[in-house]
Amino acid sequence: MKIKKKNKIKLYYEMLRIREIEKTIAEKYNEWEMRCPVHLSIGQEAVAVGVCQNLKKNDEIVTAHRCHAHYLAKGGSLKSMISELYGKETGCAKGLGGSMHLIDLRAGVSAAVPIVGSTIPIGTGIAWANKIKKSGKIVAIFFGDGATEEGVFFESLDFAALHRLPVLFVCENNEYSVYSHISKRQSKKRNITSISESLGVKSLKLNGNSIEEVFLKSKDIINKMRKDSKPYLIELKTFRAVEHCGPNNDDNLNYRTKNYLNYWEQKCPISNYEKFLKRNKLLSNYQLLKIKENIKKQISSAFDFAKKSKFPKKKLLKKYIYA
Amino acid sequence: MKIKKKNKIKLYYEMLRIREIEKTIAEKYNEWEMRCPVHLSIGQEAVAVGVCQNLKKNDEIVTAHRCHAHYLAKGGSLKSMISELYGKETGCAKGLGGSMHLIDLRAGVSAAVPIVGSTIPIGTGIAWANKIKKSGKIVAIFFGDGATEEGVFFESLDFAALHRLPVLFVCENNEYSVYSHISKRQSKKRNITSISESLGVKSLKLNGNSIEEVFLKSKDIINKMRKDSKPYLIELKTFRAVEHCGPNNDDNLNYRTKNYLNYWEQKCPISNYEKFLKRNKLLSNYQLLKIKENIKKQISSAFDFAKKSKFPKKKLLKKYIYA
Amino acid sequence: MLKKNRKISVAESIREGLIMSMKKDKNVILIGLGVDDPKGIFGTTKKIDKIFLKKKRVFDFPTAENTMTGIAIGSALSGVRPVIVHQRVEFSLLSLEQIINQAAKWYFMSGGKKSVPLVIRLIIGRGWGQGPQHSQSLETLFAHIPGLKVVCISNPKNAKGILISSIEDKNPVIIFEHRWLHEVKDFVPKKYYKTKLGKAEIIKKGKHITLISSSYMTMECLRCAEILKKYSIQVEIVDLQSLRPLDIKTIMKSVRKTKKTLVVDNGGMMYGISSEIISKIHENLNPREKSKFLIKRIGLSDNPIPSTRSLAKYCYPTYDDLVDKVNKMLKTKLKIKNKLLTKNIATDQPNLNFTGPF
Amino acid sequence: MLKKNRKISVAESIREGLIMSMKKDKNVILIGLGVDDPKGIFGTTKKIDKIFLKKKRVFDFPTAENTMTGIAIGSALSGVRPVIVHQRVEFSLLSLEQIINQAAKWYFMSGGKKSVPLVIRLIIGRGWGQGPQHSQSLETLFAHIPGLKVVCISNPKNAKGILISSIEDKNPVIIFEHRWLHEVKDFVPKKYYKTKLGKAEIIKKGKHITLISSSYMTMECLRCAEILKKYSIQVEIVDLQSLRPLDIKTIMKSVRKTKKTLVVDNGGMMYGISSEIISKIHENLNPREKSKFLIKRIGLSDNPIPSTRSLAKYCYPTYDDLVDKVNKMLKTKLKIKNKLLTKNIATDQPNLNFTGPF
Ligand SMILES: Cc1ncc(C[n+]2csc(CCOP(=O)(O)OP(=O)(O)O)c2C)c(N)n1
Ligand SMILES: Cc1ncc(C[n+]2csc(CCOP(=O)(O)OP(=O)(O)O)c2C)c(N)n1
Ligand SMILES: [Mg+2]
Ligand SMILES: [Mg+2]
Repeated sequence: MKIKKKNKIKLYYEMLRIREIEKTIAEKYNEWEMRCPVHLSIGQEAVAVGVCQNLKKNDEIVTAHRCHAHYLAKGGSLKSMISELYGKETGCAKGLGGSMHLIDLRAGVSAAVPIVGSTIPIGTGIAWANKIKKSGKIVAIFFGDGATEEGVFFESLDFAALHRLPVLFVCENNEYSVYSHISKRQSKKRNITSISESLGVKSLKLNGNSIEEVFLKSKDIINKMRKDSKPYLIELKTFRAVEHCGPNNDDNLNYRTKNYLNYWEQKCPISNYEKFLKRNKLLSNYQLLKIKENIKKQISSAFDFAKKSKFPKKKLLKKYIYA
Repeated sequence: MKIKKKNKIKLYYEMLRIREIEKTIAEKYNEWEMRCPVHLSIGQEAVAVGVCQNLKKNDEIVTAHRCHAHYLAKGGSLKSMISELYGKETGCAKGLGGSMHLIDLRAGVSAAVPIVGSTIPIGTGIAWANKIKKSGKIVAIFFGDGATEEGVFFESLDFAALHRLPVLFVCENNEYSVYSHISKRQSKKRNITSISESLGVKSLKLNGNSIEEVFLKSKDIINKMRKDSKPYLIELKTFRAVEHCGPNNDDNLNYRTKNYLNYWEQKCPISNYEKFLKRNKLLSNYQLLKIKENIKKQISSAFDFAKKSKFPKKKLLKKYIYA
Repeated sequence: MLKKNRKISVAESIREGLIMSMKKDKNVILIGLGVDDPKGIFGTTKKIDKIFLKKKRVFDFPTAENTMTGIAIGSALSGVRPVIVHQRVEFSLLSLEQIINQAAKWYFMSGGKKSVPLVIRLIIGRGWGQGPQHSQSLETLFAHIPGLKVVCISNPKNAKGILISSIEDKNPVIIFEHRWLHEVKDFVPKKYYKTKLGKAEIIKKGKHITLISSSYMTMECLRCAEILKKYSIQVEIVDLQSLRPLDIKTIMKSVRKTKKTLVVDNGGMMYGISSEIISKIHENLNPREKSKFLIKRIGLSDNPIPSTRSLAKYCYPTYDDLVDKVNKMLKTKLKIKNKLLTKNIATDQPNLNFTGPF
Repeated sequence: MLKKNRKISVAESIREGLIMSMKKDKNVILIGLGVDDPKGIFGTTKKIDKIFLKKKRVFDFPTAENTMTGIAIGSALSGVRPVIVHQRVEFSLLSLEQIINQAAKWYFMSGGKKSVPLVIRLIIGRGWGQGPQHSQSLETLFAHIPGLKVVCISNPKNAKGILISSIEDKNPVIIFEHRWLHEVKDFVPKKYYKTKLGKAEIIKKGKHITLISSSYMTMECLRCAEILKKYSIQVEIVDLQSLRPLDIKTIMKSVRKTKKTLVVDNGGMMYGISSEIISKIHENLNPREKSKFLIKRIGLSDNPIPSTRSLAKYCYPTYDDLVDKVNKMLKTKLKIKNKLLTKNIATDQPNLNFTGPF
């Protein structure tokens, strides 16, 4: 399959937009106005964008603590997200949830929760409902390598295989769970795609830092899913560029070696794709400038909006306990 | 490897003993003096005996609700077990536990509990302690096909593989969880031994109704484990001959087809082995008579003991809440 | 109405409620280990799968309680109305993360965008030597959590009403169902009706003493009242029905009426149901009332439940114990032959027909 | 003794207790996600892995809380003394089946053959917008269960003592540790010492009113007492330390002494810690006392905790609220400038140095 020029630019734009938004969050975090934990996706944008570009608006995603990229890639409102980080009533969860509970139903962002693994069965349940109701929708569940250690991961794959649910399990393998390298947590003989297959769910390993590979391969799979309504799993190796939680770089802690960091820095999905596009004359400097300006404008207006928004009123505290 | 005549008789004897004990429990259950749920292993004796005959006295086993056969095969005291079923103070758990909580530390029967899957991590933990303490002991964990659906099953294999624990996972696949056939619960593409391998635990499928196959293959594996201290999993297809819980046959409920029942009745591990031994002149009618007499005597003395034993006194209720 | 009543058991009443709900709302589905098996969860779901054959609506499940709950939550978010049932409350402990962190808080943490209309039926086991892991009550583990509703069935009539109301509710509702109630029979209306969640019911009026209880213990209270009636002691019984929200108004009305209250806890008392009831009563009484009112409690003994019936019988208060306690509280010094009601049922059997195993 | 004291934080005190326990008993091991990482569980386990290099005794773990607990139980049955730590109490909900059905009942259901000497440290989160899933208290979920011991750290001194006692105990002990206490400093003896489990401590003597509390709320009580002292109101503070067993003797001594008691709940009040305390007090007072004694409670508001600090601040009672409540209970009508103590710490920060994220 070939990707049209327009779409290539779109892939690049989406990644860049997410990157710039998260960089701005990191910058402004030290103003101490976004007072909630943030788990940035910097370095992992290709997964979110590559998969979500193949989803329709009414397809759904669920994600976890590291959810900004997925939310944005699926089309979640930027203003509502930034407001949520600021704890304002205009936030996507009215400030009640914070950065780890992003939601935008109109965009198909159905859930994010910070209990590792817990959205995997929930997403599977949404897919089950879609099957029962014959809605034709696809659900993509984003989770990390750490989440594959939770019992619910296996149990959910089991159920999805048994009921042939239209759900795409997307394992973003950045090799770390907080400071713990995967080798401290999983046997060297363990293999996520084999696990998936042994449970009856077809699966594929992908380069999570190659936007075109992610986009094309997941297009393939999602197209199949729309026909055969079966579950799939993709595992994407990638790299978290900043600290686990918070706005900073924590390379000084030395839990990841210099070599490791160097290796991955050269694999940045965005700068590599930018080079590629330029090399192939698909993106001019002028275009790039325009894109960046556009993004900048969106960002500053979202932050302005969030800052200007009001904090929720006291009565909100008791409003949403029972429906 | 060849099995000595003496050992063949022993394998037969152990299976027959368990069968006769359980048949007596079934018979006497309707006297309403064993007032606790019983999950009989009739039909599945070859697994318990074949594996446990390769374990040393100080090796350990843990098991679940269907635990009589494992307890007996590992050398648990018959009198203490029957007394436990009668709720007497001479029971292996002083009557506090009942049939689903058999324990005999001197025989290496470390635990049985009726929450499906829950002894899998506990047994893995015992194996971990053995590794930490360099005790050289092996732990065998017995569980059913239903238990492989619990998250703790996967999580425990994961941990055993990561830490290379000397633990043998023994999956007794009788194709049923209560009345539910495995096809209602697991995808047809699901494969327990592949799951195990994908997590980093070597594994093997065995005929759970062939006592010699179980004995020889598990001997192999256990010998290896004593050297390399690594985890293994064996999956053994077998057949539960009576109802899930209780003393009766429940074939009238028709959840298992006539064909299915006929097929498996011909595979009875005990009568087949008896025929085999006789055919090969390894067991005479006279010997058989002696064996049966011996077993009968053990059983009647155990039931007498249990019946004569006293119920625990009221103060026992508060004695073992805190150590 | 009378014509449309007939005596059916709690199990039959639940089953009827389920069938009516499923007929009324095609989004209602039934999930749980064994829901479609020959025993049908003590009869409560028996053959319901056969009634709804066209579109599958009754789902047996792998032994994976935590994921079962997560999947039910997910499906509830997408318009399905799942009813989960666990044959023992103990199995649900595997799913408390999903219940407490997710279901209970979803409406709140989504800023009111989505609630989780989910019903979880938890069966409390008892008797026949089931032992420590199949006979806990554990209501307060759930009742402590804002965002959940927690209700208890105590008779055939409220069984159906509570179930129907729970299924119609937009929030996660935990229903406690005691194994020893399943075979209890009484009049139940044939129609589709609701029992308002969050309301206690005064199921017996009396003026001498108030018994406050829930679930199976309400049965024991009724038996106690029946005995005492013959001695002209009129017992009032408040059946809580709902533990969260708690209907403190109805409780206080009865407490103030009789001035003597015995709270009968269906589980262990320490950090139990009775703790909250007594605290709430205490908070609502004025100082003068406090000195005059007598408020006591009784409940399960504070230990794991043993298998042997010789000890299990000491763990559960019976109507005999209630009679004694009331006798003491009223200082009536009656010599009562409690045996009046016992038809020689063993202490580990819910009824005469029952001969184990579960 | 004084020489051997120095001011250290709760986190340092816990760390010291862990190291001493591990040196004393080579069977003690430390398990949990991140126990050996650069942050070392808020400093409480920092570099302990480096101290015990020869034989590995500090174990990071896969994200598999239920199995982690089962494995710890199994190892405890075989002579290992595991200490588990969860960075948030919420993660432990995945393991309640193992804790409640298995660990709590093992000694009982094995007929006294084996107990489970296991320590589980549960950290209660708060502040910095962590939101509904990282800021619950949930003590009563554990305190309701016979077979468990449930204790709460409230200061640097009892941090070490409680930890050491818990590790020496032969039973499963749940330790609640509040995130906002970790940086609190005070004098802590250098030696190896125990704080008896099951005992409350009167950490401040006073004659006008008793505050009963636990965990972080005891800090707020101390602040409240400090303010009221300037107005000649002498507050007595009972720090529970243990929720199960509950030291009702110490509680009643103080209640009877001051005749006015405010129970300060560290969590939600409904079916909460305060419910049991008030019920127990009620059961122990005679009718005459009941009319004269004033017993009230205060605690967290009954809702999930929101992320936004603009609302989270309404959920937690502060010393300001305690002062107001005491003022009302004593009818003192003092005009108090509560601001005395606040150094302008934001409501979502445990201390001035803290600038998130966790
Ligand atoms: C059940 C549970 N256990 C532990 C944690 C603490 N925790 C938060 S994020 C995280 C790392 C998860 O790693 P992974 O799934 O690989 O996601 P990543 O952070 O790498 O994106 C952990 C362990 C949690 N939130 N929930
Ligand atoms: C966690 C849990 N869920 C459900 C049950 C109810 N239950 C008791 S035995 C059983 C069947 C388990 O099947 P399997 O593991 O194959 O063992 P088998 O009975 O076939 O020996 C079930 C579901 C339970 N005891 N524990
Ligand atoms: Mg990761
Ligand atoms: Mg089976």
